Amino acid sequence: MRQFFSQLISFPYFFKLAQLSFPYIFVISIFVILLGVSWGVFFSPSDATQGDVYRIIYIHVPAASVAQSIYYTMVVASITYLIWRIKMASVFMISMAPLGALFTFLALFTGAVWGQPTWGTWWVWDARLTSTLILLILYLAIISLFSSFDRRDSTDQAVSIIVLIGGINLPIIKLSVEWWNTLHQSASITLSGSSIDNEMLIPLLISILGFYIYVTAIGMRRMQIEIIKREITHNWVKTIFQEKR
Amino acid sequence: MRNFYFKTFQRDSRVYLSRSSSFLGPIVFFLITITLYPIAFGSDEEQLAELAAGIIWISILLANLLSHQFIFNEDYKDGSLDLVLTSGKSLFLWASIKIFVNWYFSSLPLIFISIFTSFMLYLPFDAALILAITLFLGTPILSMFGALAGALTLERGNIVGSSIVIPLCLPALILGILAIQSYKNEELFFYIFLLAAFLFFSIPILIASCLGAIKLHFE
Amino acid sequence: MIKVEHLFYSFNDLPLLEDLNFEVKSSEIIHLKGVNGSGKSTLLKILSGILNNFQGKILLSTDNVFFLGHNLGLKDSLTVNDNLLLDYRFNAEAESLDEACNIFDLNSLRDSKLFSLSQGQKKKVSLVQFFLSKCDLFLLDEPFANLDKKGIELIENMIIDRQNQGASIIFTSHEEHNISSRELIL
Amino acid sequence: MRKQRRNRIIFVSSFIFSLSLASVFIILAMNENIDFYYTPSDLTSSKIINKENLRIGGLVQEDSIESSQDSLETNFLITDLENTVKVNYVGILPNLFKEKSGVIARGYFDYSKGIFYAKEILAKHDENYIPKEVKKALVNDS
Repeated sequence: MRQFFSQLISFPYFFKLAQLSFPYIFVISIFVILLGVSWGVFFSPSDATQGDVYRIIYIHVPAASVAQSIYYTMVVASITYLIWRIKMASVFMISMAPLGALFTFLALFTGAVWGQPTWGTWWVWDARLTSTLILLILYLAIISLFSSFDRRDSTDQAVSIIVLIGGINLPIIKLSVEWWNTLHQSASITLSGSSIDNEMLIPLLISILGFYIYVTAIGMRRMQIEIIKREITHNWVKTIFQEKR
Repeated sequence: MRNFYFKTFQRDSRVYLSRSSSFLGPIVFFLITITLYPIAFGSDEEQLAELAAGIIWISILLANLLSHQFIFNEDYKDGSLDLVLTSGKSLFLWASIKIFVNWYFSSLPLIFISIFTSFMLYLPFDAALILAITLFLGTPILSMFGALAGALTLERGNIVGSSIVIPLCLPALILGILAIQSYKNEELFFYIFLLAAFLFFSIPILIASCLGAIKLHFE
Repeated sequence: MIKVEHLFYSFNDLPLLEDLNFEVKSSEIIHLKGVNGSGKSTLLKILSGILNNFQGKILLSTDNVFFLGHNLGLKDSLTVNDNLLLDYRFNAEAESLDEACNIFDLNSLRDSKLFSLSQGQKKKVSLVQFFLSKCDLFLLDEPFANLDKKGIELIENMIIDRQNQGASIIFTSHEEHNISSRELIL
Repeated sequence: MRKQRRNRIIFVSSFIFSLSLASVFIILAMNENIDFYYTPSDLTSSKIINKENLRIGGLVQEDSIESSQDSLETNFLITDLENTVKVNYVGILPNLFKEKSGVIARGYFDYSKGIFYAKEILAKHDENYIPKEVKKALVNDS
């Protein structure tokens, strides 16, 4: 196990592993997403109060879930980087932040599309939407930090500091935003059980799973690109490209 | 008492007082933004009273972040930071003193001025007192976030820095405004205690990360 | 005083200092030489504790270090007097301050703000700081730059004074100086 | 070395000091024990709640919504199935505002008239997702 981790954080090993596994993971993710979404959209029953509009849940909820999870994994990576100076952790943060921003935007966009028929407006300043918007701003701020330094190490460290502070602060922001606006549906999926009917829940869980696999695949690709950018002068990168030719 | 920390305090105070721009800049900025709101929204008494807490807090937030962006910048450029690093003194204490001096000269005047402007925005007297209390607790948080933004972008000193930290200041803003809005209610102390908790929670974490951010530039 | 073993330092993955080994004893004056970009300033910053991201071992027998860098660490918006009085490295009494300013011809400028001074005059202010500090190790980056012949002689004498008090001095300079006990070439 | 140790002591002790102060304030806040909204029963009970921005929550009672023809004024009853309070509101109602659905009103309560004057009405969104047929069955059962 230990050996596996030490290999995983070495750039050439990770690069090769990602190169080998990417096509499989990518294809599986597309398959699972298609399964979950099409099941949800075409075969599951329509909701009693919201009708068919609720079906956007099969994209909205997975996107929102992925967007938040990416941030929390980035927080773990930032701690890893700040304590052990593992470069792979910073590669991870820098590759994942744009993905996180993308999925946060997707969650907001689908939320707006969903809100139009249910609330009668594209945007409501309620707790969940507001904190998602703040998450998006935070992602964009982190991305804007990428180019503010002359040194790679400084960028990595600045990013991990701000990711960590944001990670500590995010629950507090969420809590205060909720005090600010105590109203909205509470989270539908909880550990103790769900208020969603099984027929709707299963396709939802499948598409959530699909989104996670998809992010893993794309994240690996992005990390590969970032690794090449950093290690372009190293011999192992050169040999890989020579083999390709 | 002529040691390192005391001298840092004196030096920074004198630097601050020697330049009217750093002293008056935030005040002018604050007064102008406060004036813009009634011009934009109209001078309806009831409406302004409803918005007053938010207007003052937002203006202070922006004025504060802008004025604290350059706390460490000058020291970095003129080499004073090098000397501090060679001194072997506690950087934590040094940064705390610097932030305190900046807070004292740029935020404290704003708190007093905001009490007067709150009457211009028809905020009731009781609410104005609560406003002052929340600002006392809240502005140090904003100062520290501003300092962090400045420390992260020492070389450049651009707008990126302060835009990073604005979303992180949100709890202070929300708790402050909620406290003012419930100035007649029993929730008041709930919000004020939480704001105080957020302040003391932020102090060590933010100053430590300021130092981390400064050290990025010395590697 | 100083012992450096296998010192490596790189900037943006480019090696700047590679496997540096040397030793400085007390009462030694070291003239650090090297072409531009060879890492002289960087070495002084590492020794003074400003830069920490190096590999290797540095043993210092004192933490009472005086550092003079390219950026002098003076506040432009304060007067010469304030800059000297609020320097944490020494507590200047009126007499010694007067004496030091006399030596460097700064007495007439003591109440003027630093930004009205020329480069050479600013340098002199930081050399007054050097004169008044009592440290065991002096790291001086280009102490002779921006100074006239008389000033250079003055500094050379001050360095020798410090040596006689048992302190070690490392300085960089592009010119030849016959005060140094040893030259170190990067 | 000694200096470094002293600096670390300063750092750690101020960390602990600040964080413990923060937790003291959190405990104080938690002891405040506040209600985010009151029920109609709270209002009709003998204890007088004199608050500027009072929130009351409950269900909109059936057949109680009276909308005025020529203005945006609406009167309705909020119930917690035990007591009811009359609410007066001038403004546009949210889309999800329906009979028998959850609602929160912000405003003040006039004890002499027994009317709650709302400044803001928030409709509560249903957080259960159930298929139409199942819901029908549930309704029929009850």
